[in-house]
Amino acid sequence: MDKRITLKEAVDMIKDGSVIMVGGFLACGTPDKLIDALVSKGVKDLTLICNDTGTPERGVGKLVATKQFKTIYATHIGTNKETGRQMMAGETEVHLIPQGTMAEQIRAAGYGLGGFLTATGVGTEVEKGKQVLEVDGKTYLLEKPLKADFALIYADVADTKGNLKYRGSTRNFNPVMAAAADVTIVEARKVVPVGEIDANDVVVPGAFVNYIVEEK
Amino acid sequence: MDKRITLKEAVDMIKDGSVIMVGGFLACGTPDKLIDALVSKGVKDLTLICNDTGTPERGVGKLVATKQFKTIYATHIGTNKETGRQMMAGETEVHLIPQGTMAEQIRAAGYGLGGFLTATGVGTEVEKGKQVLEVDGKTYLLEKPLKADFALIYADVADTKGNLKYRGSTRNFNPVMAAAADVTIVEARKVVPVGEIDANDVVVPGAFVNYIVEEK
Amino acid sequence: MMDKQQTQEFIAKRVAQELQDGNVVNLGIGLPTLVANFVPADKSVDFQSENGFIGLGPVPADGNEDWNIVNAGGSCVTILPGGVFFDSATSFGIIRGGHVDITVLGALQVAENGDIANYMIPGKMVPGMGGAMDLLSGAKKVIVAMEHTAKGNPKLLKKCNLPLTAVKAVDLIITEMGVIEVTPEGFVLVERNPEYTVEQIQEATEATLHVSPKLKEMAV
Amino acid sequence: MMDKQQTQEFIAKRVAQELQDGNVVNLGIGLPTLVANFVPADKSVDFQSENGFIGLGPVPADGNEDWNIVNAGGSCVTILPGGVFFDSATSFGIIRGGHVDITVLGALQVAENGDIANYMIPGKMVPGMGGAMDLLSGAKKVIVAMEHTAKGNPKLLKKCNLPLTAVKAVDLIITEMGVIEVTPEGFVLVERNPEYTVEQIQEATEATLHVSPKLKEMAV
Repeated sequence: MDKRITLKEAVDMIKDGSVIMVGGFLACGTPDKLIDALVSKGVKDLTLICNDTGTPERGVGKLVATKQFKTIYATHIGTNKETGRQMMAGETEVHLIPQGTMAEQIRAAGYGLGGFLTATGVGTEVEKGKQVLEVDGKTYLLEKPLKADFALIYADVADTKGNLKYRGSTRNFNPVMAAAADVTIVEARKVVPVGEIDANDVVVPGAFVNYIVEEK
Repeated sequence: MDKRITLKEAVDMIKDGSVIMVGGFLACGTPDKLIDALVSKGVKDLTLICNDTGTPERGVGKLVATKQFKTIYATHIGTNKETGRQMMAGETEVHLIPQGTMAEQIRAAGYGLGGFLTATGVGTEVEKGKQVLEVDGKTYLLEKPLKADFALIYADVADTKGNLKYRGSTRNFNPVMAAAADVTIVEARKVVPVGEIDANDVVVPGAFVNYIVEEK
Repeated sequence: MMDKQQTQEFIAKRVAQELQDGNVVNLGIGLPTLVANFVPADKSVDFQSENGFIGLGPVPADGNEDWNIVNAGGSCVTILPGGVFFDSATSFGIIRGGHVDITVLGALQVAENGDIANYMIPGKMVPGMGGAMDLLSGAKKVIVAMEHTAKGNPKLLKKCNLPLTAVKAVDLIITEMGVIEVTPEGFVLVERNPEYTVEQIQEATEATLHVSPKLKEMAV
Repeated sequence: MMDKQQTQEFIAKRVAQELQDGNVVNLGIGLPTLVANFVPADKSVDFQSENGFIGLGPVPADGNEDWNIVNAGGSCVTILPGGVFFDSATSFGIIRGGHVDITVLGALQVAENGDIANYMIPGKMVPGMGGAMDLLSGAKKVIVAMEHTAKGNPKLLKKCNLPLTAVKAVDLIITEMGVIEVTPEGFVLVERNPEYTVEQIQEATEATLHVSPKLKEMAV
């Protein structure tokens, strides 16, 4: 089963109002071609789930610049002043989440858990509106899964079944996002035939991946 | 920092009453030399956390045969009739846990989570004594972390810092257990110098590993 | 009349028809394992082994065993090109997260609301549930593949009386007598083995069998 | 009097003395990053970068940048032999699970019970907490490395008045004036920069400074 599609086929699926999660950490490991195509398409009112909003010129920051997000879930927006401006001006709804909590929320969605207990954020603003549980004498917040319609992720190498490998720190949120969306689209630097990636070295199983767009 | 120790140094740490988690699935990916050394040492009243109890001749089953366990947490004991006999006779306390729940409980302990919500076991005997939570209209069990004094795990290749790689289905519970014990001891088929394992291909970071015993 | 082996193969062949191109499938031990032998040639199906891989291949030839590659029953198997090994937390993330399209399991009892009992008989030695509870709660579609009765005693019941493995989990039941969908209205017979009348199948079933207006004959 | 850069290096050098052989250490952005330059030669310390690796190495020479290897600030770095890359869930598992021995961060305010505020000033643009909350709640030992005051205004307080990043999280505070342990009794001054008297340090501190009977002079 060859999961390759064109860049156009990929972005055609994403509509106004879609919830997208995008891999990458300060634009390292972001699927740049998919972002550029979304900018060109001009799709709007998107909800973004991403570690950060890149910079105004890099990564998902380009979609911030064009005001294509209605809502943003991120851990840190300090590298993109435009996100902060939109937030302060009430143009975009921004939810800030501790980084480890966000990673785990995305994993919970992909791995079929109803939530998890973490001590991160206890006694802080993060606690607001959340269920606080005491278990064996320790206080935790109940954090819920975070899922999306589309996961737009990056990989260094993919085989045509969608088994993925990474290089360097491009990995970050990509592997957890792979499992957490209804439709997962991978932008791969390189696509190889099935069997070329050693089964012992695969980082993301193809079972999580729906489509592959090859960078060219 | 070279984490290699001798087999004797490894088992010397484990005392009567210790809680040990042991990697392996039906004795595939079990640290056999460590098990054999524990049999020889005759340490007793151990608590075991393991997917299964192997067979009477293989894996942790050898320690069942010598009655070294007081308590066993497992997902399946059907391949070792002696475990069942000890359970029915009240000689050993056996707790049966769904396999996915056990894997996640061990991960939660290693990854600093206070617990997680799963639908697995809702409405069954597994629910007994557990907190049942409804989140966004769905019913879940709150499952708590499962940790140990010692994790005795297997790896195919280790570097001297404890970075680990696996081959085939020997991986199973080993990676999650690596993080979930006060002291983690790896039995590695082969130990290589630092730098020989590609940083992109490490399965278990050496940060989880305290000691390495090389199979010879 | 089919003998035991023929019956099991008949059921396994019919289950195989449910597999779709691109599906990730987990097969239980016993009868369900046979399903792998009957995958239609035009379909690419990936089998998952819950002890840690996708891409389960055939049993190796004598002398070619690699004891680092075993299935969830502990037997030597192989992995196909495009397969992937992972740890148990990932394996059950795949299962619990709905990334397994179909799981095929046997059962001791199935109730008309989809409850299933398949791991424990009180008073007998309890082997443990292994991965069955996670598979039942996580897989997108649950198919029970089993003989219709236990020596003539119904296994399709109004209510299970053995300890449950999962609540309202079963979607489809395939036996040597027919194919039964589990719906909000209860059991619906959608296919009938022509060797049996609807009345005979109902007689072998404790709960009411609603007969689908589109009832077909089983063909394997 | 030290200038700003000398002050920061003085603090970083003193923090480096806290690192033990074999430690896994996470350094925050800014002053804490400098600590990596002063690791004692006889100690092997592994630095973690929360965006996904252990084994953080020096900044590459001009022209040798690999943009697939960046630190949590987005700058090009290198990875040392024996390093390992992982995803964000694993990275924060390492952090939350207590596998990071020491985290070094800056702060806006620290209270005598260990509360810390370091990510948000109401009314100003909020950059977000990034990984700080997880590091504070997960690392085995939390060291705050910062200048003792903000332009003369105390940062070591009875109680924080900015929104907290974590509750009762700080173990040790290292400033250009001294080294302060956070204990159940409050702040305990354990080392003093000989350039300052105890009275001067107390004056720059809102909360009461208990002076350790074993008070030493800071030596870097």
